[in-house]
Amino acid sequence: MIQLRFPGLLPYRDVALRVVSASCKVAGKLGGGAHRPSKDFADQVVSACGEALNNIFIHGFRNLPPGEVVVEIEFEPKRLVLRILDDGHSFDPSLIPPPDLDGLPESGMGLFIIRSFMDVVSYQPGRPNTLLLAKSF
Amino acid sequence: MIQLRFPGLLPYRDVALRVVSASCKVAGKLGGGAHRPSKDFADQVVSACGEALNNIFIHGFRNLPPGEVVVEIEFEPKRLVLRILDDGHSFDPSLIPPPDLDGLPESGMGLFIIRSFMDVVSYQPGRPNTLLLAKSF
Amino acid sequence: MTFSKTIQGDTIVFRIEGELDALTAPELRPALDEVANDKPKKVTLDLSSMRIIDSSGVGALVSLFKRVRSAGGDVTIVGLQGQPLAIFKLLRLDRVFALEA
Amino acid sequence: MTFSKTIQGDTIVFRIEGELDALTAPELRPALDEVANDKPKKVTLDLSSMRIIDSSGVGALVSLFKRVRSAGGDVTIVGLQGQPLAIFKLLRLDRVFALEA
Ligand SMILES: Nc1ncnc2c1ncn2[C@@H]1O[C@H](COP(=O)(O)OP(=O)(O)O)[C@@H](O)[C@H]1O
Ligand SMILES: Nc1ncnc2c1ncn2[C@@H]1O[C@H](COP(=O)(O)OP(=O)(O)O)[C@@H](O)[C@H]1O
Repeated sequence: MIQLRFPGLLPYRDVALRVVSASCKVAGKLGGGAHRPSKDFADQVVSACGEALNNIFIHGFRNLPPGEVVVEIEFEPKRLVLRILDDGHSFDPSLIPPPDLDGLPESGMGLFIIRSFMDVVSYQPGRPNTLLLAKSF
Repeated sequence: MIQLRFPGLLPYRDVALRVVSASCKVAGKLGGGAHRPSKDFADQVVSACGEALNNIFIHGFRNLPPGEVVVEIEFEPKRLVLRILDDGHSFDPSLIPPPDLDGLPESGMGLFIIRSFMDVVSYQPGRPNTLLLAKSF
Repeated sequence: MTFSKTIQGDTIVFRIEGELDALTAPELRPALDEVANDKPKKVTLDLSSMRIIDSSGVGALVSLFKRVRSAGGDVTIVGLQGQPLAIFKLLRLDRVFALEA
Repeated sequence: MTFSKTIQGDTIVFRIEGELDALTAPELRPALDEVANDKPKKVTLDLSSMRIIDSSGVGALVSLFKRVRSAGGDVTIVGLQGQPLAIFKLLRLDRVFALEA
């Protein structure tokens, strides 16, 4: 497993996403080549993870001193499992409707991107809040 | 602080170095611009950290099941402090002589690179072994 | 993220490089406002060196698009590839912007 | 890391891209052995797209250099920049290899 801990501030977004994309390449090297995540796979996982992190930085720690965020990356033989943990505000993702793309929205697309690009999206509110994301390759 | 944990295997080298170089950019963003690490600074820190990791992967875990490696990155106002922790074999860096560069060596350059590019290099054997590297910018 | 603006005939060519995300989109807003306020006939967004975009970055570009269009102008995107292309396709923006390789 | 070899007249142009490090240097060794075994008069190493090198990567290139030179040949490096340039300067290899921009 790869685990990254960092302060819940937007400038750390890039650090976390670099780890996610580099991890996808490692999975390819370790897997021996038969089954390796593609560039498209990595792009989609990075996109989803980036939106989840934005939400924690912007909504989760709104009016709070930014706490630590933890990203855990685990590769099963044909699947990536990502866990994102934070101690910010909890929310209920089931209450967030999909955006009306025809209306050309300028926000409210984050969860849609996460759900579209990942196979599994499961959120457990608590201390810490845990977002589990998984995707097969 | 940024903390990364990963298995002590060569393929994870790139993941760790991506974190180090992305962290140097974050330091620039957070610092407000007055005093920020340059590209040359990041190149030198990445070089030193890469050699230290190689040594842990290759020498530290020689004949051992590879354990977890921890990289901790902390930015003081004008200085980067890096801590690399591993549970592999310990060694005594003071016994390692500098390479004879005129002889065009093909190995034995790692510690020289680390010492040349960092201001502070301090190794504490133990469980874990702790290598502290620091460099002002 | 870095950006640059050049005028080519009746077209404003606006080039954005690197990361356009929640951190950097606010830095871009004033320059995009300026483009929109010029009420240009044609805007070309050169995204060939854009490494990554997120929903905040998309929001900034969609906002520009709406303002240029409502003033009777057109926005064309060139060079979209990699992660930004994946996001544009998912959000069906390839039907909104004129995309050119 | 990826590499390619092309012949231009009496010169072998060997291009190495990406990361040349303890992980990838062993993958390069057989191809470098082949270059050395050809006993070429001139070898040009194109490192313009090399992102990062470590002491293992340097070791592989120095080994090639020694073998080419002992067979009476020359090795020139072009395009060295960024982190690899910093390493070559530190190890004073800019005095050994002919470096060209
Ligand atoms: N980690 C979080 N903590 C608290 N609230 C959140 C979190 N993530 C999302 N939300 C809520 O869900 C809404 C929709 O999120 P999203 O689809 O990412 O779009 P946007 O962030 O642009 O509003 C947010 O506006 C916010 O109210
Ligand atoms: N983390 C480590 N654990 C055990 N031994 C080490 C470690 N790092 C370095 N050494 C010892 O120090 C020697 C010199 O290391 P270095 O200068 O990096 O060159 P090289 O790794 O090419 O031999 C190594 O050959 C090894 O014997």
